[in-house]
Amino acid sequence: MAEKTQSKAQGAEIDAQAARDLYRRMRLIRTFEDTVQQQFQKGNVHGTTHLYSGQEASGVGVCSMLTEGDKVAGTYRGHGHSIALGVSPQKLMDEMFGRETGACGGRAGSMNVVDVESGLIGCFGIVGGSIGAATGAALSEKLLKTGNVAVAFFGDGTSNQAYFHESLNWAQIEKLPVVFVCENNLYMEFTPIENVTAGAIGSRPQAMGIHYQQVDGNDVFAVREAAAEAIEHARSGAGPAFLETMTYRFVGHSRSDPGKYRKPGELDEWKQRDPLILGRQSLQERYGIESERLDEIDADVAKELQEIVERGLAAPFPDPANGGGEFK
Amino acid sequence: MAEKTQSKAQGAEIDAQAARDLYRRMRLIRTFEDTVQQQFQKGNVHGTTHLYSGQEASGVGVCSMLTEGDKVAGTYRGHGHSIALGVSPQKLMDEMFGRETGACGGRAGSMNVVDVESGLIGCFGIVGGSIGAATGAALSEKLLKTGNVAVAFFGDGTSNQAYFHESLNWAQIEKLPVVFVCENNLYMEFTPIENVTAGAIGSRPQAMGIHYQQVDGNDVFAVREAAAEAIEHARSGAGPAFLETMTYRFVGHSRSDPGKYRKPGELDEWKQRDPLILGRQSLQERYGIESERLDEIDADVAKELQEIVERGLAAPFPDPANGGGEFK
Amino acid sequence: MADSNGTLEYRVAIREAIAAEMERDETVVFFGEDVAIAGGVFAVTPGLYERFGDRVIDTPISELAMSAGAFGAAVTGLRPIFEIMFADFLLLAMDSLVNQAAKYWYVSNEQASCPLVVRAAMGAGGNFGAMHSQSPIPWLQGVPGLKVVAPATATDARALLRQSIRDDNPVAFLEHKRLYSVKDPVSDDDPEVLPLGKAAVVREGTDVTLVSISKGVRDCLRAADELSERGVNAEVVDLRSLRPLDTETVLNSVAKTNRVVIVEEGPLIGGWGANLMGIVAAEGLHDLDDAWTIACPETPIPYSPTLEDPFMPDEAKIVREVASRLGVDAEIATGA
Amino acid sequence: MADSNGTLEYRVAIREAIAAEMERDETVVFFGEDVAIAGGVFAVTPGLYERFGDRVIDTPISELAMSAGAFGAAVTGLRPIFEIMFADFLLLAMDSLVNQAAKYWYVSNEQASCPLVVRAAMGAGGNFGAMHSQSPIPWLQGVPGLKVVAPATATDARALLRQSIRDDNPVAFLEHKRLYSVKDPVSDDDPEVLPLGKAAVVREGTDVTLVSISKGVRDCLRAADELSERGVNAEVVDLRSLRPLDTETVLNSVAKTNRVVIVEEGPLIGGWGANLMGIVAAEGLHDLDDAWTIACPETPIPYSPTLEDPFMPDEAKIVREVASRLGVDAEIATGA
Ligand SMILES: Cc1ncc(C[n+]2csc(CCOP(=O)(O)OP(=O)(O)O)c2C)c(N)n1
Ligand SMILES: Cc1ncc(C[n+]2csc(CCOP(=O)(O)OP(=O)(O)O)c2C)c(N)n1
Ligand SMILES: [Mg+2]
Ligand SMILES: [Mg+2]
Repeated sequence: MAEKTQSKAQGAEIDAQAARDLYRRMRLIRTFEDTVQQQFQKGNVHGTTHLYSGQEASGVGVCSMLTEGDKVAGTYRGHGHSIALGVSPQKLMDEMFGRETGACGGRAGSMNVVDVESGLIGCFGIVGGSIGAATGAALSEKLLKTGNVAVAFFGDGTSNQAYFHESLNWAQIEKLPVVFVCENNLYMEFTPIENVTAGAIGSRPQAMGIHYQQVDGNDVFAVREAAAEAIEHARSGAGPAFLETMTYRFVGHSRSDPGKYRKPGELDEWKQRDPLILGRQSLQERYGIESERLDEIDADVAKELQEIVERGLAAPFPDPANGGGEFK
Repeated sequence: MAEKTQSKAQGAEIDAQAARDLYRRMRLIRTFEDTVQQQFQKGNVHGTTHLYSGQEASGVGVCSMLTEGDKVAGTYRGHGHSIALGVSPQKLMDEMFGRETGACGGRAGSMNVVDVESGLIGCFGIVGGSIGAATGAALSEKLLKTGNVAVAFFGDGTSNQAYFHESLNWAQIEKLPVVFVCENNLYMEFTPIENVTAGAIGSRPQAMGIHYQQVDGNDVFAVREAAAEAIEHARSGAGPAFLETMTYRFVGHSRSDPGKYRKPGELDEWKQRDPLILGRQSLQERYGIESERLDEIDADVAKELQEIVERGLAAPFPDPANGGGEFK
Repeated sequence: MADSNGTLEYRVAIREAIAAEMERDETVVFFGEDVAIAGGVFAVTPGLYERFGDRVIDTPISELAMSAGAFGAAVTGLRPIFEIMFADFLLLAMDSLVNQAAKYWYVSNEQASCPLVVRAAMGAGGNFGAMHSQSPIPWLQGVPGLKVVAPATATDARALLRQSIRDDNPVAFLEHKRLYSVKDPVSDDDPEVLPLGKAAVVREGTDVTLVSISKGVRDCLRAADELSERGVNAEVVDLRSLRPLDTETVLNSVAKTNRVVIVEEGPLIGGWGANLMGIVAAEGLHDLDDAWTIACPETPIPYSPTLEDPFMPDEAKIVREVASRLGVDAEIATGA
Repeated sequence: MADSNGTLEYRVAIREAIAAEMERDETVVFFGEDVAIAGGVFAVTPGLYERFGDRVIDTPISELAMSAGAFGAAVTGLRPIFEIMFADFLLLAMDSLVNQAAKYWYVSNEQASCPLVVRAAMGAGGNFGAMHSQSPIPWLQGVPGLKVVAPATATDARALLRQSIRDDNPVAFLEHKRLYSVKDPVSDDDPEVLPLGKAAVVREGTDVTLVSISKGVRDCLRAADELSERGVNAEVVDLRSLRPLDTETVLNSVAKTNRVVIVEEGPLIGGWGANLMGIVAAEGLHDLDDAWTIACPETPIPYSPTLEDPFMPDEAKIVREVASRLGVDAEIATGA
């Protein structure tokens, strides 16, 4: 978690090395997700998966502003949240493979990963769960006076659900140090978000007087800056902050998704604003980092993933005789 | 339901006779509640009760603008909603007494009364239930093209609960003909509403683009006028309307309530704005109805309640051998 | 409709039942998340929206509002069917189902009924993990007023769903995810509806009674086939519903076989299997020579195939246990 | 603390347990609707807010957020206790309890525990009607990872609640409304804590075993007294918790008495009573001469006293049924 500790000291301003790390982490997520997809098709990943491809800047931007002891609650689309926070991609892949070496020993699978040591209190397969859990974690931070914050990631469609409303209200009443990050990728599964949502999502936290920002969720630097403000607000004791990151999912909602609901040309347009493309541009413009250096990162990450897969597929499956017996 | 049918034809403007009826109905509720309280103390009403005393103008004003076929969902504080809608006070009292002649044959009790013939789809003992149920009833009205509306009554404290958020959103998306009537009596049980509610309640429906009005909930004429607009909005197909009636509870939340939470002088101030006092003033000012005529109504209602109690206490208890066996 | 092989797919059976009842009764409506335009995440309901228009509705992610909406609609003239995508999410909808819908007919003193059906995909075996694999039966069975139906075959699914939609009070209709793609033979004699609360003896036998519901029935039938090769003649009872609960059919079978094994995909403690066993034991105590329940370990459902596979009360486990308790060679019996 | 008669009121026992654990462990917090300033609608928790300040919190009417908040707090260093005012409202909180809290320790591969206690007032007999009188046990018992505790006496309540708070995983702690005002004798030997999952033989006997939990235990004890006057010597087992479920104590008792009656305030179908009976029957089949369950009718709970009174499985019903099945004169036995 070196990066996180560092960034706290600096605010949103970072040096070239840290900027390169941001890019690397986004690439790591993308390549991880591509690999999960391939391995799913090969039968090494089971059940179902919900990939984060296209949304990397949101998770990476937000988590890069967190510090030691902060907590994160992710979703079923949680590989990105996990890697952004610093969960070992090896442990994560091993979990997808159902191995004993997985983050949860193969018990959790794609949707429910927990990694306490990174501050990942959980990924929540049931929509809205992350919001309620992070609110509770923030109650701990407040009462235990840790100075830490808790972050809830969730999607646009989740704003119509019970946890959202009840938890936002309670967090604001109790002035809890929680940051609600709504990753608005325009769709609730296959349904355009406007078809199922009355009014703008942002007007809901605002109706409760909650600090609200909307940001380009594909620009990792913009997300960082907005997150810095939101996190600072929450950490200061002023109550929760709500950050809406506008983004787009490049792949199917889950493994079986015809994608028919997308508006014509929409995917292509968003692909031009791929967080990785925008990231490369920013690194070149702001830090003069050449394209070749970034290609090296890409190649490096590709190699890392290859090794991860090799190690993962060689890892042992869990033995049902261990645990799984009487509940503690 | 004569009164209701009439009022539809006329809009909020009414003649002296109808105005007197409004007053009479408010008095009927107040005396009914006083009687329930006495009978509770005598051991003839069981379990618990939540009285509507002080809030009469809200229920009476709204229900007086409904028409044949409209539906109402009330709360555990539902005697007022029921009587306002036209449920027989005899059947209601018999229900409190647990008699076979009660609205639900003694099966429901104070909190859960259903009276299909009046359009009372139910009183909901669990907070928020009325909101969800009325939203569903409005789905029927819309799909069956009845031209009717459904009304949900609920309290201020209920605005922090799951049903509230999910149902408001869905109703607005589907443009359902439902009127949400939030009876804001300033307290959620013993807790001042501002202690548990972030922001103004009204900003929540407004955040969803729902038609919103706030009205003096102790002035039955003001409530009628506002309700006319809200109901018309819903009935027209323009989607739900939200009416916040500002009022105050004169008695304990439920049967055991120390009342310590009230601010000094608050109860007295509100008692000067008793809906019955305001009602008398309006009848005198608007229609020149003399105080003596209104005293006659009061006496008449008192007599009616006495007879209701006599008949109710003479009615048979239900026989457990009837029904209660295999579920249909 | 049968396909060219004369068989019917389970998911198609569900779709046909909904379509037939919507055709038959204009007050039947259907809603859920992504059920209309997208046709449902398990591809159960494509085509219904095109056919029935605004009677098929895509909802927000609002399980509680859906459930309460179905309740409110059901008591005011519609017959709603709604889908809770994974049965695990029923927990978000339970207040309305249990406190409103299930109680309405009784508490209103039978003034009005509440005809609604909640469909949900349940069950483990697909590596969906602990929150997308549960059987909700333990949460739902102890609720007077709420019928719980879970068909084992495509033809039963069609007939039971049609009857559930016609039923005047709430029904939880549970579809096991591992059954959506099974195909069962159809014939012209298949009944349009089947009564709720009537179990079926789906295989006659004399030595032991295997009782289950939903996917478990298919496991029992395969186990019975294997057991018959070892000389054990098992009778198999498909309960079809868990409320109403047809204990009579089970008792009649047990009176014949004197041995009963109840197979449940779920925990033993608080499960329907031991509950039924308790009812059977109390009524048929002196008919019983042997009786036990095969259920899951008392933990959440694990993800990894090496953990989830042995977690399930499958055919092999049934064969093994029955063979061993009946003194038949277990090794041979498991087909090893 | 004992009052001047040397007895302890049940509601005071609960209060003392919370206070003692809050004193002992700074991470224990307590929240719920009107539990702090007002001291709870059943007057269980007055004084705690004054004593522990911001560790005792009044919440909005947000059962789901409370439950999820307790979960999130429990996995990050607090030990929350929260109150769901009436157990009937637990249905609004169940997603978090079942899908988050109960599964956390197992699914996280035992990385972290989830030490929370949800307290709720349950039970009928007070004419509160169908939505304020239920026993939530049928909904909760079939959830691996969620302990279910329901004490019968004030001293048990105190010791079991203290242990529940210390337990490292979620506990549903159920308090019967009809017990809040009962008083039980205290002594200096009362244990500070009692283990969860350990039943108690609260009366020794030889002829029949009566098994119950919570208020039902007190009904059984009174019934046993009356039965003893008719020459029937009943043993009474208080289960104390339904998960973990101490079947061993029941089996040991049944091995002695050969007859078991399980008394449940709730429906038979899907209830814990027949479930336990099924487990006992499977394991102790050949010890049993007679076995049955006394439960409620399969309907919602009615309001009117003339309906609710006979709905309950009370002392008189237990005496009547045991007397009649054991061939003792029932009329005399009911005390008529
Ligand atoms: C309570 C609940 N209902 C339904 C689902 C099924 N489901 C999984 S993801 C999803 C859509 C969520 O949309 P959104 O919040 O926008 O997040 P996104 O998937 O777009 O990231 C749904 C309906 C669920 N997991 N939980
Ligand atoms: C879901 C639920 N939680 C808690 C309660 C207990 N309860 C009954 S009334 C009430 C307060 C409701 O306050 P408000 O909505 O303002 O209505 P009011 O009683 O003031 O009319 C509470 C908490 C309940 N009935 N249902
Ligand atoms: Mg989305
Ligand atoms: Mg209020």
